[in-house]
Amino acid sequence: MSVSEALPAAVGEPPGGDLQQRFLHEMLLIRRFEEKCAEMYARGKIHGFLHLYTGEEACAVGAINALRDDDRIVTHYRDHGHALARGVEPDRIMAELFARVDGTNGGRGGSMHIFDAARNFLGGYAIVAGHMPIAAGLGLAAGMSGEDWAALCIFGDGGVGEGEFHEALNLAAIWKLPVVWFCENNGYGMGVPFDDSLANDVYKIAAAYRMPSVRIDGMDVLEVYSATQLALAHCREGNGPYFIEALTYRYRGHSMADPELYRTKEEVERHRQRDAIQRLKRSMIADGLLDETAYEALVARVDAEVDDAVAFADASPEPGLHTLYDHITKEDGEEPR
Amino acid sequence: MSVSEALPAAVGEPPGGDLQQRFLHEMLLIRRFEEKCAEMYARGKIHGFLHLYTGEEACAVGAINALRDDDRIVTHYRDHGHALARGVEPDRIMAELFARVDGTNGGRGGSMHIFDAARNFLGGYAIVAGHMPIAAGLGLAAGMSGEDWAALCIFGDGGVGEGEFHEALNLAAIWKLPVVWFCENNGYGMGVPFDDSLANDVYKIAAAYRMPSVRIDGMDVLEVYSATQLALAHCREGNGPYFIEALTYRYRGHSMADPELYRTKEEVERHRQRDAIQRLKRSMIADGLLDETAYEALVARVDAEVDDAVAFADASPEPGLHTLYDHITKEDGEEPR
Amino acid sequence: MTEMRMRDAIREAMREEMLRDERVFLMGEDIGAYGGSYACTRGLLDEFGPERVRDTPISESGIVGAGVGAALAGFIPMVEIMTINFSLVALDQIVNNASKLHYMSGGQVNVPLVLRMASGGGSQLGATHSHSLEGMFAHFPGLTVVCPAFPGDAKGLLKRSFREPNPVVFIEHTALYGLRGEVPDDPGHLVEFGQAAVVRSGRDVTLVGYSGSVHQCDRAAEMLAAEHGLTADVIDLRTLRPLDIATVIRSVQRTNRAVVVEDDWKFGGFAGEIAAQIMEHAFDWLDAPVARVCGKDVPMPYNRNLEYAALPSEEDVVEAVLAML
Amino acid sequence: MTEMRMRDAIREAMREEMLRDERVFLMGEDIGAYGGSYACTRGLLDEFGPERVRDTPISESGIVGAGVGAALAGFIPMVEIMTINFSLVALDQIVNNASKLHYMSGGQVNVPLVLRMASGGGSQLGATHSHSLEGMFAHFPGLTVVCPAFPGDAKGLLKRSFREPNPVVFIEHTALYGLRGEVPDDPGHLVEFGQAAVVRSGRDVTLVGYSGSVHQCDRAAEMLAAEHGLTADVIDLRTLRPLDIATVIRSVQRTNRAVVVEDDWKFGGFAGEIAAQIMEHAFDWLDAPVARVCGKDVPMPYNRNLEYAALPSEEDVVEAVLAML
Ligand SMILES: Cc1ncc(C[n+]2csc(CCOP(=O)(O)OP(=O)(O)O)c2C)c(N)n1
Ligand SMILES: Cc1ncc(C[n+]2csc(CCOP(=O)(O)OP(=O)(O)O)c2C)c(N)n1
Ligand SMILES: [Mg+2]
Ligand SMILES: [Mg+2]
Repeated sequence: MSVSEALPAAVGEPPGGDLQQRFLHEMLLIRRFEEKCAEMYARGKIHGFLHLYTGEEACAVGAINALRDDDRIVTHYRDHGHALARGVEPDRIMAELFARVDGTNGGRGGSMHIFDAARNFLGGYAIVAGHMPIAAGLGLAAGMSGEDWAALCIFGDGGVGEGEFHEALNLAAIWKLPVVWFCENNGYGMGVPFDDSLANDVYKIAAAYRMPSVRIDGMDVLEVYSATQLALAHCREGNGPYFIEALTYRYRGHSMADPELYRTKEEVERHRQRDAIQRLKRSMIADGLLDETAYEALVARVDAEVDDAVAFADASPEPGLHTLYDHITKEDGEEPR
Repeated sequence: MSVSEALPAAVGEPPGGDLQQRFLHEMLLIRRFEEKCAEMYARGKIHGFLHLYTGEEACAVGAINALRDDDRIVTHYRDHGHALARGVEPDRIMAELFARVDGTNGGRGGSMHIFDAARNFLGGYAIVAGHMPIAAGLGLAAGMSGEDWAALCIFGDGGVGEGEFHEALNLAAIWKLPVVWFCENNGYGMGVPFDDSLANDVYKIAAAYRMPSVRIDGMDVLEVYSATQLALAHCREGNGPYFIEALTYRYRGHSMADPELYRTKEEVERHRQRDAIQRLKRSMIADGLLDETAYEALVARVDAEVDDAVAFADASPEPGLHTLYDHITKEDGEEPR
Repeated sequence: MTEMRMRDAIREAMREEMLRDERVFLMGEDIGAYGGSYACTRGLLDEFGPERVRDTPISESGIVGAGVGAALAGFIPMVEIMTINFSLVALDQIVNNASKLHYMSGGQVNVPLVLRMASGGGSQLGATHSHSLEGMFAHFPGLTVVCPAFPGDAKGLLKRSFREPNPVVFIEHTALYGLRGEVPDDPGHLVEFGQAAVVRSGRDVTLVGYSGSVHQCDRAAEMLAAEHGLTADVIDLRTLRPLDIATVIRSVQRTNRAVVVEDDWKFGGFAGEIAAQIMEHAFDWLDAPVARVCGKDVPMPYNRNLEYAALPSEEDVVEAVLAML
Repeated sequence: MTEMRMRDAIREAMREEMLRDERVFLMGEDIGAYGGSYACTRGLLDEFGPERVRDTPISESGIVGAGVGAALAGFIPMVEIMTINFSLVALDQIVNNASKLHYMSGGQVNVPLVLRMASGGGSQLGATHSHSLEGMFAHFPGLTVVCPAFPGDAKGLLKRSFREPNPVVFIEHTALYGLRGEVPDDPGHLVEFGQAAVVRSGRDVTLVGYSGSVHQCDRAAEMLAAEHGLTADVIDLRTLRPLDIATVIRSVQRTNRAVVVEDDWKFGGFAGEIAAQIMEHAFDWLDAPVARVCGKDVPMPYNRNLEYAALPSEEDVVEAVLAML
């Protein structure tokens, strides 16, 4: 089975100007949304664990834009970017982070568990690799339903250490399930460098299950998009799963609690030089698809969207105590005797 | 990392005549011991789950004879053969199967959990692949103790489907632990053919963890012995783990309860033609190391050993009820208040 | 009514549900060609084919999670975990995914997943293969936990489980697979959750059990009647979550005494929950503390005598009753 | 005596044990360079090096099993499971290997393994990251389960855990890591298992807790005294297995009333065990049924108000006490 580091971009169809505008918009939205989240966390508006996605925007935007509406997505707890790229309203995501009734999950889920079933965004999961078997099950359902939708499973490099990675990839491979395994390799599982925790390159381990497995530049949204298109085509044709390892980097700490003792400011700076947004901006300007004023206008528009989201969230009420037992097994539950 | 189907025999030292005599003796002992177990089970002397090893004798005898006394062994529930090859007295194994005080585990463990700590035989385990992380920990201890003993971990092809397989192999690989992973691929996990449950050949999946990984003929005791010697040398030199997939076959059902609906008598017959004992017998006769009379004498001697084991087991008393709470956290425990 | 064995009633329930609703499918280790390690699925592969009766690798966490995923996509999977002992490697999927997704998502998604598993000791399978963990599962909100004691209930409860929009853990006692009993033929026959059954009525004591222990209670009741002239209410809980404590309380308010019986270890076990609730709801009616007759506090020994001593027996139940008079 | 925070007392205990016995080593996710996700191991990597303070991949089942293996070979490993929520993926290793090998082997092998994990809700971490499963672990024979409430006990109990020949599950409440308290300097100071502590003495009611709930009991006792003129015994169990029920019983025989408090879900939880044992051993002394003030029967919600409502509070304890007078 093919294990390659070659850019598969050639094969997928290259994204045109409108699509690039859209990528730029979404990446910026994620960037500013996440920075606003950090601010809201500091202001005590957001609580619990908060894992920000800045630096990794190209992965979510490139991969998720390649999907059809009927494709299913499951991802990990670093999920705001994925939800935004899927088109979930910033308002409802921010409201969820504020734990309000208008949040995607009515304030019950929080940052790590954004769900939007109507968009087949089937959740952020916080047990590392715990959602990978679920993705296999979604692929199984696709096959049994006779439809040609696929499941996109996004997870981190740290998740590769878990047994669920192995079980899920093996199931997908032996049953030829339409699952795109998308590993966001940002170099660390919390503070542990991924090469201290894995015996081999992620995409090479995946290739052992006899599925096509590629390593791509996760800081290049166009490459991510094309690679995912290619993977989806493979799945829809009934050829089974496809594995993508996207090399990326997170600019902020693992979560808001991370003292970042394990890496240097210089290292972070080095990676910021590869910034996916600046990269796309440059190439769009070079291709005459963008100019500085248009870019500034876009930034302003995105900031407005984010401010609106905060305002929306702030205006939304908290769930009432009488709803405590709702949605456990009954929709309006009451305290068991 | 080398993935090969080449016989590594060349590299290990070829077993001489005495050793071959010993292999023949031990394989015969296992064969007759197991057949006696089936008889004793039918007679109601042995209860619970009983998984017999007939057909696979060359794996236990070849691999375990390559070990030093200070090497540690963990294996699965199909463990009588491994214990016998390690030199655990047939008497004490049979007594354990009879659930008597003179059994290896004092009648508490049973067929699936033979332990003989004095021989570094650290147990049979009945949760599929559940002992694989233990083997990694033994390897870790070897390294930390600065000694050059290694751990031999024996498991079945079905175990490769479990997440523990992945986690344990990965730990062994990244920490360069002296563990010989020995997969007894007898073609089935209960009734499921291994190629229906695995995405790739076992030894190829193992090679993805960047450890040497070979597939050998598990019906050839000399090849198993040499391959294991080679693997141990690799471990003792500090090169980390080594993986061996031995192709073998079990003659009887998975356990005494198996209706064997999933395979034909013909298939079993075909494999009996590859019988490891007959094979060694033929080659020893060809090499002038054995003749029919000597062989018959050996069989008689083995049968006597097995009959003695039954007599010993029968004569041993059952554990007293007052010992029910022993060995939980205290050696002579009593019922908690 | 047809008399059949527990395992056949279970198979019938799955068959009928598969015939009724094409979204229902089965997966598990050796449920196909092998026929299921306790023969509960024998014949179903031939009838429904390998897509709907799917043999899986030995990957409990993987297949339970796959069941959750298929359920999220609108199917109604039954995942068989060969025995409850192996549910421990899949517990995270059951607890952190199956039981919580409906709540966590704010009610957006359902997980109509049925998990069947065989439970219980008494067959000399040793320490790792003799667990009774019904109570452990009952502890987790979001799960429904079913533990039938009779073939008829097994069929009605299992069919009901396939209609539940969220996960059901359906636990079968290995010692009961061969038990014969009357089973309703009507494919519409369902047994509702949270309804205990009074399998025998008496005046002097209330014996509470589920799954295998119901039969110990019943035999104990016979011994009490025959040898001591005492009559007992015997209550079969049928489901642990939801728990029908009301039926237990009504009985205790008449008998003023209760013994709770389960195979599982007493310490930290589910019998403690039942005892505590009886105290909470019927304190003034109790003439004696609620007694618990449970498994002894040891990993299950292989030796038959030790194992027998480690498990609750009808004699133990009788003794407990006599001790409280 | 030195005043220090819980997390520092825990670190000191590990440091002293590593200095005392070279067989002791630590492994876990991010316990090295990161310093531990709750900073309990900060600095130890520098002091002892990467062999004895080993960062691991995210493989809980693998590292717990590896701890069992190293223990079988004569080492005394401490495996940190970052939080109790992740113990579910390793539960099979804890239950089917660590807790049983000594017994299964007929006493041939020991498993001197210390498993540390952080537990508890109250930080808005949501449904999968807010478990309190102390009681689940206490259910399994072969394990020792430790749940300290104060820094001094944490140090003495953790040091004692490293001397235990078989596995200890040492559970720390995340809300207590910052708690300051007096800690004995003597490196020989150990706290024995199975000895509850009476942290406050009174006459009217016995409040029983462990870990975080001890502090709710204590605050409730203050409110009872200040606002209702009632005095309470407050008992800190310190270890759930072995359980020092005798101390609880002695207290209840004086106060005739008891409230058991724990964060975990009430239904099928450990409070039921304590309540049942109080009934069994002190039935004739009880003026009212033992009350349980526990977590509500819901997956933990993210919203702060809902989470607060889902967890037991000192107000709930006071209410329960007043309700039984
Ligand atoms: C089973 C489990 N173990 C440990 C954790 C704690 N934890 C949360 S995120 C994380 C690191 C995951 O790293 P990676 O998969 O690379 O994702 P990233 O955070 O880098 O995006 C860990 C160890 C967890 N949530 N689940
Ligand atoms: C975790 C777990 N799942 C399922 C089982 C039931 N089981 C016992 S043996 C076995 C088959 C194992 O096959 P393999 O590993 O190939 O070993 P073999 O029996 O062929 O020697 C199964 C499924 C178990 N013991 N543990
Ligand atoms: Mg990462
Ligand atoms: Mg096999």
